[in-house]
Amino acid sequence: MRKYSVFALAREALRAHKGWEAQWSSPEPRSSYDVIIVGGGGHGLGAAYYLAKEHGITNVAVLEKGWLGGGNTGRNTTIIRSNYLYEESMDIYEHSLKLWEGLSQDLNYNVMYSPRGVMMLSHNTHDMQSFKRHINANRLYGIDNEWLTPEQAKAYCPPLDISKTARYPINGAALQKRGGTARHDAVAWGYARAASDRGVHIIQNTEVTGIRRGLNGEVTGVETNRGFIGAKKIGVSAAGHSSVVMEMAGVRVPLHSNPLQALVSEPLKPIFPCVVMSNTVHAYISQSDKGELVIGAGTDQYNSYSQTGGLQIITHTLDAICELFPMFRRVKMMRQWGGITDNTPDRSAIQSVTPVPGLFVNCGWGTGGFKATPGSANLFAHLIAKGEPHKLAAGLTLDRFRTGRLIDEAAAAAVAH
Amino acid sequence: MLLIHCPYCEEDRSELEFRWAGEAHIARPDAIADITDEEFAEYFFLRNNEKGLTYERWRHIHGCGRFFNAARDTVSDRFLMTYKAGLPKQPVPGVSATEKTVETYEQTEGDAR
Amino acid sequence: MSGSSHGSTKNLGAFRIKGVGRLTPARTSRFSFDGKSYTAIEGDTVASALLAHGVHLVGRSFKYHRPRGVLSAGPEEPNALLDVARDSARRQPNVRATVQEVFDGAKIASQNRWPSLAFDVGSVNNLLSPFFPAGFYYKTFKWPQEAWEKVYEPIIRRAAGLGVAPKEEDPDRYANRFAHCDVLIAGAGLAGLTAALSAAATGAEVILVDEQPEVGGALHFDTSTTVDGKNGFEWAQETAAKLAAMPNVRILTRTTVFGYYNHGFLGLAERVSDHLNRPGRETPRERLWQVRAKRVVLAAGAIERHMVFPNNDRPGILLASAARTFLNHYGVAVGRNVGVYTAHDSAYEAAFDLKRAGVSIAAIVDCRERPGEAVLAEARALGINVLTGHSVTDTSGRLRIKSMTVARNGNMDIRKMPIDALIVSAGWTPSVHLFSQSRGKLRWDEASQRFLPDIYAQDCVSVGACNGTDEASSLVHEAIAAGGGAASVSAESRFGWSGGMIGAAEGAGPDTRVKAFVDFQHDVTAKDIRLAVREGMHSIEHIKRFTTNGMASDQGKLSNMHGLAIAAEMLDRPIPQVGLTTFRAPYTPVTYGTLVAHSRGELFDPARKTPMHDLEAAEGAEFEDVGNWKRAWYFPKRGENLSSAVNRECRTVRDVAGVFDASTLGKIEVVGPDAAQFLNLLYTNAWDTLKPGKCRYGIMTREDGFVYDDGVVGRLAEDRFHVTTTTGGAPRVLHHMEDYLQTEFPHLKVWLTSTTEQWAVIAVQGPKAREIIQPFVDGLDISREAFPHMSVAECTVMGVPARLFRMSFTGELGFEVNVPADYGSAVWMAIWERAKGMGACLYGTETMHVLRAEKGYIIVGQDTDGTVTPEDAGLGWAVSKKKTDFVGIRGLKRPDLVRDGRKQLVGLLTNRPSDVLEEGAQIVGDPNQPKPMTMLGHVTSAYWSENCGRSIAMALVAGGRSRIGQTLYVPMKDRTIAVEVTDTGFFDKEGGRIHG
Amino acid sequence: MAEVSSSKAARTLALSGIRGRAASVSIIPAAPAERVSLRARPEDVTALSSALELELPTKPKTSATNNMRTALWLGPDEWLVIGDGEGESGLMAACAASGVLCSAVDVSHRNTAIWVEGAGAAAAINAGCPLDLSLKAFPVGACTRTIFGKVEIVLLRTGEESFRVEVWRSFSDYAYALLAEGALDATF
Repeated sequence: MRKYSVFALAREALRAHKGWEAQWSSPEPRSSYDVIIVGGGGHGLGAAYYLAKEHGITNVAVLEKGWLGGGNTGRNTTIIRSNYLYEESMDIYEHSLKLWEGLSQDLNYNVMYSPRGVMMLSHNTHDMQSFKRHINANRLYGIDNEWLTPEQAKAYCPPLDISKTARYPINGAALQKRGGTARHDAVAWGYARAASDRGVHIIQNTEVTGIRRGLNGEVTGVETNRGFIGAKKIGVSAAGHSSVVMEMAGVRVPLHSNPLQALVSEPLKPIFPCVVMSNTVHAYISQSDKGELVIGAGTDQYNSYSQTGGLQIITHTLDAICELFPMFRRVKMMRQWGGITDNTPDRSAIQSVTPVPGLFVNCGWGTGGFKATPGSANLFAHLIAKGEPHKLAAGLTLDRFRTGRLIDEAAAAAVAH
Repeated sequence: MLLIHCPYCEEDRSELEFRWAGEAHIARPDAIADITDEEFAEYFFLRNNEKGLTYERWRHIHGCGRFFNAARDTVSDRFLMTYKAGLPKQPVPGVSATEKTVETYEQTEGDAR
Repeated sequence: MSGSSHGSTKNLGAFRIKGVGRLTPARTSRFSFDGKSYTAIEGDTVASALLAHGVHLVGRSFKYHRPRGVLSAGPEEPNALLDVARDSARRQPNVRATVQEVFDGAKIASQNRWPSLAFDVGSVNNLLSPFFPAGFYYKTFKWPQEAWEKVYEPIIRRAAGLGVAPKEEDPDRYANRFAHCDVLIAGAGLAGLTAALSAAATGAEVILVDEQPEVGGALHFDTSTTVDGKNGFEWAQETAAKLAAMPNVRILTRTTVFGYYNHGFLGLAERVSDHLNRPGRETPRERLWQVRAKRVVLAAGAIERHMVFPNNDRPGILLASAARTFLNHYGVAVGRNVGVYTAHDSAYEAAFDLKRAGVSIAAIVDCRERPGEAVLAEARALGINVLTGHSVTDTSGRLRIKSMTVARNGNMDIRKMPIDALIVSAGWTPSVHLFSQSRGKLRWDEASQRFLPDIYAQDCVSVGACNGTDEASSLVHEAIAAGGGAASVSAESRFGWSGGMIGAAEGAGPDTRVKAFVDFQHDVTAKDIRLAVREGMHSIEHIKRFTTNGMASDQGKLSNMHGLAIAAEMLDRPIPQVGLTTFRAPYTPVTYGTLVAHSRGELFDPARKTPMHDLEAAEGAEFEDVGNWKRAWYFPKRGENLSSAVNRECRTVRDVAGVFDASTLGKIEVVGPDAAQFLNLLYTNAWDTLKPGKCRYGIMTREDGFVYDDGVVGRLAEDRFHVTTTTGGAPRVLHHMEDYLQTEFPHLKVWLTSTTEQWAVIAVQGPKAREIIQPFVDGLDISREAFPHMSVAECTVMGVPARLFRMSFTGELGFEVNVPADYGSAVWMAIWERAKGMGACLYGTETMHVLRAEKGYIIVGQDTDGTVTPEDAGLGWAVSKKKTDFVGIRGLKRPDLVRDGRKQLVGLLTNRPSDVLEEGAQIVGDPNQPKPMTMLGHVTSAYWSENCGRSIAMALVAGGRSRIGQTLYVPMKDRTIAVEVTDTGFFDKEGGRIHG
Repeated sequence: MAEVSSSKAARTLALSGIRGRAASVSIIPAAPAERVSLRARPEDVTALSSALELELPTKPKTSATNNMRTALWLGPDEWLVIGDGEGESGLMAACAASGVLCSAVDVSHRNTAIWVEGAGAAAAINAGCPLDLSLKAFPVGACTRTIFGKVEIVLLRTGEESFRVEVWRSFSDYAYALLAEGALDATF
């Protein structure tokens, strides 16, 4: 693989960039593979990359029904953080954050990981109790997360309105400095390029229409719109469509697929230095390298695969944004879009073996999938290679819905008395 | 913003008046205290989450206050029918799983051969 | 052609042509651009006014900072994005000069340049451009690891971005309106107006929308189409007047249909006052229309494409239709010696109009061998030099085009023609944006090389140019049919149009280094698209994202088709196979303020206040937000802070008494013969055993068995319960109850009614509580014997019907006086007057929290968090062992909920009594273990207890109750605090006081 | 009993003392009224109707008025019955006297009402309410529970240009302020 560097760039500049080769090859599928990953998003491509890199399994194909990164990988607001509450969550998101920190170098592809800080605003006593609980848990776990006074929050994010007259005045904030953003497309392309370089087959426009099983119920391969492709193991990482794909193997998973919308403003000169989130008023916002304000809206209330949502979700989010940052009221929304998030009952992901031998599933990342990409991919590769979960992902198995051992980050932030 | 026909108010009303209430026709087990852990997990957690025709519950919470059932296509988000709570699952005549006339974005967006 | 030649003293601009255009020079206004002052005529856009004064250079591009001029005359404008200010607070970045009408005193500035528009340091990027191909940043800036965020990214960010965000809060108002109609028509050109006539004739409610200040659409520039024998534009205005007079028609101009959503729902943004010289104080700046339409007629027209050729981006290069609009509507010539480069007949008509207006046409360069006969003949008749089969292969001029280089196709010898403007046309792209947003399917029409509406997903129809119907008379027929009624409209155009091309023109590739721009704002060139394909970006979405083609603020209105064609050529695949990027809302950018509309300040979110709120404020209360409620938090006296006030309040309540506003607690009246049976199913406790006149503390779980809510339930009669819930929980608890009542237990004869706001609740707690309320109570013996702890009764208080509870959340003798809300303040006032005289105090939620913690009473949502069972919370006694069913009975039996070692609620006492723990602090067994530490649990509540003379705390600790007596540790940032595990309850453990 | 109690508590209404401003709409807090949230099964409607001396409407979105009492259909088994006067009109007693199975709950103080009147009344309400308020879709006498901005209201059309907005007490400030905003924009 041609190494990317400033020198290569300079060399190519002199010959009109004719020398660049395709970032990943697009081969015809083999008749069978050791592992087939269903879903060519960041999680799936990453899993294939780590299977090859860390487990020496290179006879791998990633099947994508559309274009790489066309699902939630290419539709999210690119926020990265690891300051979660429960050990199970901290384990995987911190593992992920550590990988983010070296990902551009590991992949030789600039994914533009930018630790500009993720600040979560506290608006009342209950927020403060909940955030302090996170901060203390994070500190004892070795994860950075600090409490800021309103003044410190304003210093870190000057556009913030900390006036006492606000409808929900800010009484502090939790800041994870290592949190930030990355370039979502680059993650998919970077993994695809690096995986392809290690022999993984990246096969786009190939939709899995069925999962074939053998006499003992084990998987033997997948039916696709391009015919049958054999596989010893199948890893499903098809966020948004996890239920649909798992149903092909007769496995029901506890998921709701909901529309999640986001929007960007027209490009502006740098005005917003970090990522700000507020659970109380339901908003999160950052500014992209192109200068767009990137704003995440809430999920629509109903199940849908339409990748569209209601305008009221957008307006509700902008209410909050303009309440926190009154000077943005004259800024304009340039583009809105929607993705499909798979949400589990406890809002934590599922990474698990399934009742079907050889079938593994990685789903249910809800609205947190992008930040988890490297960690999830890395641990999913381990699960597929070893047949059992890595200890950092041990809590994410399907079994918890029978035992009741949920990882309920949402409930932990329960609404106050 | 959806437009939802409330079978009690007998007219179409804005989604703003409604609250979605999950998959329909999941009855609470009679002797719930005696079911197994697996049965409980099935009842409480597992859902069909269909792509295409789905049966779901809505509540006209800012209207007549009633819960009711709906058949909706989760690709087009089109409602095929709504009917009162307590009625059995209503068949939807002549509807394929998903309506092919409808464009999902993944269909519109260019393929990548 | 100088301004003075108008005979007016005002300089209306050297390029204003007398007697041409529709503006009336009488009414003028002044504005400034980059500090220089200009005169405009009312009705001018900023673009037309600047062009009238010969100003073409108005901006710098995004990446290479190349000089750019006005390209279009409409909302598709990619270059002329300006900063427009009325005053310092009313400043708007990224405004399209082609849309913004001039208002008097407008301060307008160019963007994305430093130090000046003419000399921009950033344009060094243009020279370095070989090093910045599409996606260059993916390939470098990776070392050293920190450098991306610290060094490279800030540089890139500073260079990127366009306008400067406003610095002050926007003082303008915005409005919202929900509306309904039978037919909404998007676009009021010939097609839209005709459809409106037809629809209105049926009596249907019609909303006709157009983004321009007046109706007419393409008739603004198209002077060769006559309708009903009249000039098209005049017909349009007359028709609009006729429609406006009809009661069933609403015409919205300056209004953009920006989004077509589900089920006939459309978002419209109306620009109400940005064009006014002096907007009224109460006039909204913009109005959001949220329209539910039974049917939609899309008459959105088409957008002209530019030609993709080397250096096609210089100031002075415009779309042919734009030049025509500036001339025919605004009376402005885009130059004096104009070149024409086209692949489509329509550009000829622009040349004809200019020529007739006295502008010289250097040549019409047509890359086609065979243009339409009619236009060719007319050109000859006008003596215009037409070069068919020729192309413009280059241009010159740094800040304004000076010449075009013309070559016979496939021929080397070139000639340079001096020009001061070049108008171009590659043909027209139907505006299918709204159709696509409605999720209809497009089809590729090979013959006309364009995507057209095919299968409709909603009740909607496309007419006219956006449907590929160009010819006037068939367009009219189509529009009348779409309207569903009848109308007599006849239209004809002098010239039929033919031609058009998409993709790179002669000299723009495939293998060149020239910059032939596809996307002007983002500086995407033909070779960038080719590079993307070369790098394996074979999906149009990949190409878009890799090159950012079509992602600028014009969202690809000009660039998408060209980009697609270049990619298809490179991939050697037919266009429909390469695919089409999604058209997303909004059609043009929409102001946040417009979308927010009224939801700001006090209307952002309702602030709920109790009937006693103002009285409490008058007593100096500080308030805290609890859900939507404003609750009295504490009542500081002069010189007191939170802790000293709370200490005083806590002491006073236990020594004398305190008065507390408990009105926010949720209340649900449960009525019916099966009321007790229903509560049996919804709460873990048993209720049939509760006698009328008594109350009981109840716990509610969901099927999962975790604590969901709690509260005291009083039985007023056999068939009537007064249920209380947590303040935050009230709505969801009622919803939860209704769900089970309606869908699981519909056989039960019981009804639920929210009475939260029917009652003002005044809690009087403390040894003197009875003495305080005694005189106000009529018709009830509230003596210790007659009305013991956990009693409830209806009586009158101060002559009004009341519900009196003998209960306590403080562990003291306590009453909760419920009176109808409107009487709350009077009763509160009277009780407080008397209480004050007896040395009692007012107390707020903070003191309430401390007092209940002293007693070990939990607060759901603070001491529990949705993962806590009643048993965990030490409330196992409240879970009936006898009942065979209640919501949660099965969930509670799941393996993980009954295992040993679950976190249980316990008390914590710090070794140093003065140490107050931090709520949320984590607890460990061994403070010296390495990170990541094993955490046993966390502190849920922690206070200084004035009454205990020490700090107290509650915590959820793994196996907590079995650890009572043990010492655990709370490692904080600066130090580690040792704590002893105790049971909960730190004050009056015997609980005698409550029965006082 | 001590004399303190002999003086009956004075009543303080939500929205006491405010009046609407805009030209084409007037927004006026309504006088206090007795209100009962009435729930009953279909078979008991007749009995309740005679007890209340007004025909409880059974058609969605309709209301009925008789001798100063108005019954609003809110749901298949739910009515809001409004009687003039400060609670002397005896609605609760009447429901009790009906002798049939029902739930009558006094909500006189839970709700407060706002009159919205004038040419722009419907437009003012549509600033926050998604209903079609054309006379065709929402004729005089029509009523429903619905949403207004971020709060729930019960809307009753009492005339072509007059509406009664019933709203919970603590939401009345918000409802009033949004109506005022809507009224400012209702001339259009």
